[in-house]
Amino acid sequence: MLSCAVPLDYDCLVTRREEVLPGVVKIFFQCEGIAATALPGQFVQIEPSPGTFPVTRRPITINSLTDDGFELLFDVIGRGTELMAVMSPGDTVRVLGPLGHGWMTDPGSKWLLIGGGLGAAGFQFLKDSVDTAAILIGASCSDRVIPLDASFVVTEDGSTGSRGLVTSLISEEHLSNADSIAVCGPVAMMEAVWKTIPEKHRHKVQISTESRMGCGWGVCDGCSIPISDGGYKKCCKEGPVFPGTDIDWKRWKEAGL
Amino acid sequence: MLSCAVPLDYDCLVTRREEVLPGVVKIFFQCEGIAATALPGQFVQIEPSPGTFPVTRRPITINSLTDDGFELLFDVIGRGTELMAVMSPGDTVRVLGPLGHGWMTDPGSKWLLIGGGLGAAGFQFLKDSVDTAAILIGASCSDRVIPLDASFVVTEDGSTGSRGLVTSLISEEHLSNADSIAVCGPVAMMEAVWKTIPEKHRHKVQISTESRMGCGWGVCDGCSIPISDGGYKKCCKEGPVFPGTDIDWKRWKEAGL
Amino acid sequence: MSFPPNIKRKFWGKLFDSPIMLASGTAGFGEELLNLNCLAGVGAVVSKAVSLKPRAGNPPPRLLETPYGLLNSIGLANPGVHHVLNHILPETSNLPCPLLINVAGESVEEFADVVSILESSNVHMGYEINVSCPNVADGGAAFGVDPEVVLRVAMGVSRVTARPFSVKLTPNGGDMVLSAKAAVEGGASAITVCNTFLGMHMDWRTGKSIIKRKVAGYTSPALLPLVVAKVWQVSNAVSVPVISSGGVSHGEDVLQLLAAGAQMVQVGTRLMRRPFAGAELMDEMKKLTGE
Amino acid sequence: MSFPPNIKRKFWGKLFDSPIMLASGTAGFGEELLNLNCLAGVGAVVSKAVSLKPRAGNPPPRLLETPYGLLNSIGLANPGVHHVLNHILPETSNLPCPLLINVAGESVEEFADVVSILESSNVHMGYEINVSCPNVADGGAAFGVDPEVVLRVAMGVSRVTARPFSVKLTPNGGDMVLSAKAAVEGGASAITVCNTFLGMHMDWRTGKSIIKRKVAGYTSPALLPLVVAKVWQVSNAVSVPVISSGGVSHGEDVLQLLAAGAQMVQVGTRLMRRPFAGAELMDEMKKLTGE
Ligand SMILES: Cc1cc2nc3c(=O)[nH]c(=O)nc-3n(C[C@H](O)[C@H](O)[C@H](O)COP(=O)(O)OP(=O)(O)OC[C@H]3O[C@@H](n4cnc5c(N)ncnc54)[C@H](O)[C@@H]3O)c2cc1C
Ligand SMILES: Cc1cc2nc3c(=O)[nH]c(=O)nc-3n(C[C@H](O)[C@H](O)[C@H](O)COP(=O)(O)OP(=O)(O)OC[C@H]3O[C@@H](n4cnc5c(N)ncnc54)[C@H](O)[C@@H]3O)c2cc1C
Ligand SMILES: Cc1cc2nc3c(=O)[nH]c(=O)nc-3n(C[C@H](O)[C@H](O)[C@H](O)COP(=O)(O)O)c2cc1C
Ligand SMILES: Cc1cc2nc3c(=O)[nH]c(=O)nc-3n(C[C@H](O)[C@H](O)[C@H](O)COP(=O)(O)O)c2cc1C
Ligand code: FES
Ligand code: FES
Repeated sequence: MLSCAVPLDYDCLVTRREEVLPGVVKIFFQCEGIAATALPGQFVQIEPSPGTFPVTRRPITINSLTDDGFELLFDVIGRGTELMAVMSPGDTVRVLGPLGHGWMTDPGSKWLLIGGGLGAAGFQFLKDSVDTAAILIGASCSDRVIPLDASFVVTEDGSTGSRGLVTSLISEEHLSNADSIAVCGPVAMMEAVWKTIPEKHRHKVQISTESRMGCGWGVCDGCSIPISDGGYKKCCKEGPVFPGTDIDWKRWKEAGL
Repeated sequence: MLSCAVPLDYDCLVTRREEVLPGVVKIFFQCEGIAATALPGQFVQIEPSPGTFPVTRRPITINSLTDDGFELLFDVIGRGTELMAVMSPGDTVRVLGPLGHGWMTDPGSKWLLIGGGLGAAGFQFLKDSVDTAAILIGASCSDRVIPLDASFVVTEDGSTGSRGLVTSLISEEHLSNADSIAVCGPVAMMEAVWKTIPEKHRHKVQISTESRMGCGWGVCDGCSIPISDGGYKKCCKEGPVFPGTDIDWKRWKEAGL
Repeated sequence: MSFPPNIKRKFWGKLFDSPIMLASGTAGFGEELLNLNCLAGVGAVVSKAVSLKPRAGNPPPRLLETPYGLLNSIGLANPGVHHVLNHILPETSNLPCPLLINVAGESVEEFADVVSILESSNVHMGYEINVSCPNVADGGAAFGVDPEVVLRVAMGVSRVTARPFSVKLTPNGGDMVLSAKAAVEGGASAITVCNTFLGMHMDWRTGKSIIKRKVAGYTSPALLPLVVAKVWQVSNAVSVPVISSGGVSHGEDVLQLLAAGAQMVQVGTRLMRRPFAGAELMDEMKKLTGE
Repeated sequence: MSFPPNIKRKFWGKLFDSPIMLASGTAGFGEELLNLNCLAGVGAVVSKAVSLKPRAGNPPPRLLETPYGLLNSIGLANPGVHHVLNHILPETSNLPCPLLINVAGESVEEFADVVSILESSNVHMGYEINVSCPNVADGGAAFGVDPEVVLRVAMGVSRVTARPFSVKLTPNGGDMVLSAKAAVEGGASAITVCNTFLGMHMDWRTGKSIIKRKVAGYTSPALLPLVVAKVWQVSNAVSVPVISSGGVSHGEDVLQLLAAGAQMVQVGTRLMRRPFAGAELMDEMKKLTGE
């Protein structure tokens, strides 16, 4: 597991804003500190507004690094992301990061990336950092397919690629070719992927989790992910990426995020 | 006493904004309803922001009427007025009015107007509506003297007019020449004026009061002004203008607004 | 219960198109609001508190806004039950919706005394018994914190009226579920959850509270989750309907309270910003539920 | 007391440059914050709750943000007193400020049991006894609502430690002044006012609470006036110092609580937005008072 730099609380300048898909915004932040220290799979805690409310930040995966900053790609779904969606060039935003443990990337490892919808957001950074054997993407429709140069794309309505679920793309060949398998997407999709992958390949699987967060740096115990030993691990500190074997899928699904 | 039109809740367009003195803003609102019904001394309840906070409106005297609207002139002193100060042409603002009982203007009555600082704000409208014998204004310094074509102006630091308090301008001649005397300003100033005016003229005096308000239309009982019979009257409904003889100065001063 | 909750409600045997009640102390006796034309969307009006003797109320300032809420220290100002009966209630006879009269007392007996005097009016549908006021005759704590006292107050009221009445509890101490059960045992036909939370603002420069009584009733949209929790607890514990009171500023808040178990939903402080809140909340709810 | 209040405080015989304490459950045991370099401006850290046996905590989701606040249902997750003593406390020995250990129990005896085990560590200054947790052994209401029980808990703790301890009361029922007096009678050296207010969020579309335990602890900047009122009431009733807990987001809030009678002021939820709140609040206060 890669060791993490101490996160810092940065005032970041917004340098670009783009609506990459309907209701999906990509924002570029200038921040040399995060550019210099972030690892794929890590996230930041972003302050959605300078006012008193909302009372917590919003966790967003680092989508990719630029020379002097980083970019976030997010879905506009509620209060916080609505405020974030109107951030525009010239704004200064408080961002704490990089946070959490990202993908466990052994040198020389060949990767299979399996993503569902916007869950594929963080893959750009991973893809830029490792040797990728294949990228399999599933989405509900073309409006939810992130530009990523994926090897194979399916959509539920067939609007991009063939019609189907991402699990239909998973073959023994893909699985055998990979030393590491990264999975990111909605919980139900990740569980389906996990169940599709035969036992013998499961040790290679890493799961990128999400949880409602308080702090983001391990102090509030609010972000627990149910673990197969019956206990919990902290999404923000021990995750967000976990070995697939750690996850207690049943209890996690019950949480309903 | 003039009868009042039923107040309505209007969406008013801001058409002009001007900083008339440092930290004193004048805003013009387009609103035919209020232009057609407002009387001098009445006020409006203005929504300082479209958000949830602050939870109450802000009461401001109607400074003057225009053909198709009205203007407000206010001091920027806190949360609410800070939000109001940045209203700018093109904004739409929710305004309830006209509210309260204004100056009791008998036809043919000759008026003496005595104002302290920004308290003179509402005098423009009164002056436009009645026959004025004289206007006496006192202020702390020239930065607090509202443009009003006053007959006499004094300031505490002598920066406009001679140095002194407004009470020094009150003469038997002014008082005898007037059938009605309008007083508006800080409580301490109004009390000083009241005490300066000899008993025999006091029945002519009308006092424009202020109070922290909840509703502004008489339902919450939050805006009480202590009255000389030991009870209270509602600033928003029975005032804001009261006969001077109504006021219990001692208890009112204790309130400290 | 079905979800999303119905906006049309049955309460005290009557069908209401709107679950919205205007909360005591924020709508007078409804007559001002009738003038303002803002009773559209309102299911019922609760009057300001009525006490046996006239009460001048607390010394000003009676209101103090904080960044996220409002402190009030009105002191149950009202002209007394006789004046209300003879001069105010007759003017409310043309309200387009039912009126509940909020009753305050300084002793256990006073509640029943006020109610029995009001019985000769026929403009009101029922009562809201405000046991959140301080028990002057017995130490000054609110009546509502002691279930034994709540029981006696409710029994006293039951004895003098056949009209339905709600008991309005206080969140400031005691156990609201126990007090609610006592009220029902004493004959209450509903429980109002709840009166204002005690709050205070200190001027740190001087060490003085701007409100003369120092502590005051605090209301804020941010208190909604506290009221939702209490409505849920009380409505699960008693068989009579619960009327929520507190924290409503949007249609979604009303739906949340109905889903938590409220039969009717009061709105108070929001009226200070939005006199037409009744109609606005109804519009917002209908948009959300498609009803 | 002088006004504006001094920022430098004397507490438990020690001089503190800052009145700010990081509230239990929002700062771990301080060691993470040391890594983040955000203990500047912090007078003391209160640890998360420690119980006798390890507690996995409540099922997720444990947090739910509402428009104006935060619901938490952590469930006192902690690895148990023995693990804390042997593996966590040693790592806190280089904290730049004193540590108080927050102690939770499910029975009256458990509080003293946990404290007596912790006595063999010398890294902490004292304790905060969290009587806001449900009394599992006796029906499930919080210990803190019954002054008799608070007295017994405090006496139990007094017996096993010579270190100072604060009793952290609950605002959810009972009479905080009576509970505070009982705590002092039992030997408490301070009173923490207070733990979180019970709150709830209902999904009106489904009638379900997203939080599995349904009700949860609610915190919000808008609760400040409630905490100010309680701090004022309790500090006027007891002779030991009062530590406020709740509602702080700005330096002005801290000054207000000090003026209301708090000797130290905790900050919790604000840390979720602002890990460096200690230093920020100190800056804001110094700007306001010119100290
Ligand atoms: C480690 C991590 C990385 C993430 N990366 C991304 C990303 O790259 N792109 C992206 O679009 N989204 C990402 N999310 C999800 C994102 O944080 C939520 O969509 C966002 O917080 C929603 O906030 P809101 O105020 O708009 O929604 P609201 O529903 O109004 O939020 C209310 C509360 O719920 C929480 N919440 C709601 N949905 C989620 C969720 N799915 N995950 C966590 N908390 C939630 C919010 O944080 C907030 O506390 C990530 C979440 C985590 C935990
Ligand atoms: C009938 C009436 C007419 C008024 N006309 C004018 C006018 O023409 N020009 C003008 O500059 N001001 C006028 N005022 C005062 C004005 O309402 C206050 O200055 C304003 O409400 C302050 O709000 P704030 O949020 O900026 O200040 P804050 O101090 O942040 O306000 C906090 C709270 O205190 C109340 N408050 C503070 N000061 C006053 C005050 N002096 N009077 C009433 N409430 C107060 C606010 O309404 C609010 O509830 C009038 C007040 C009344 C009652
Ligand atoms: C100005 C004001 C006056 C009030 N007067 C009374 C009263 O006389 N009797 C009463 O039972 N409640 C009174 N209340 C409490 C309200 O009826 C209501 O319970 C409370 O405000 C919570 O609702 P809200 O959050 O919608 O304001 C008053 C509240 C306010 C703000
Ligand atoms: C996530 C979270 C966890 C908490 N855990 C504890 C705890 O373990 N023990 C305790 O006594 N209080 C706990 N509290 C309450 C806080 O210590 C504090 O009293 C409360 O949050 C009020 O302060 P605030 O408004 O500054 O957040 C917790 C609060 C939060 C938000
Ligand atoms: S979000 Fe606070 S511990 Fe993970
Ligand atoms: S402000 Fe409500 S009665 Fe005057």
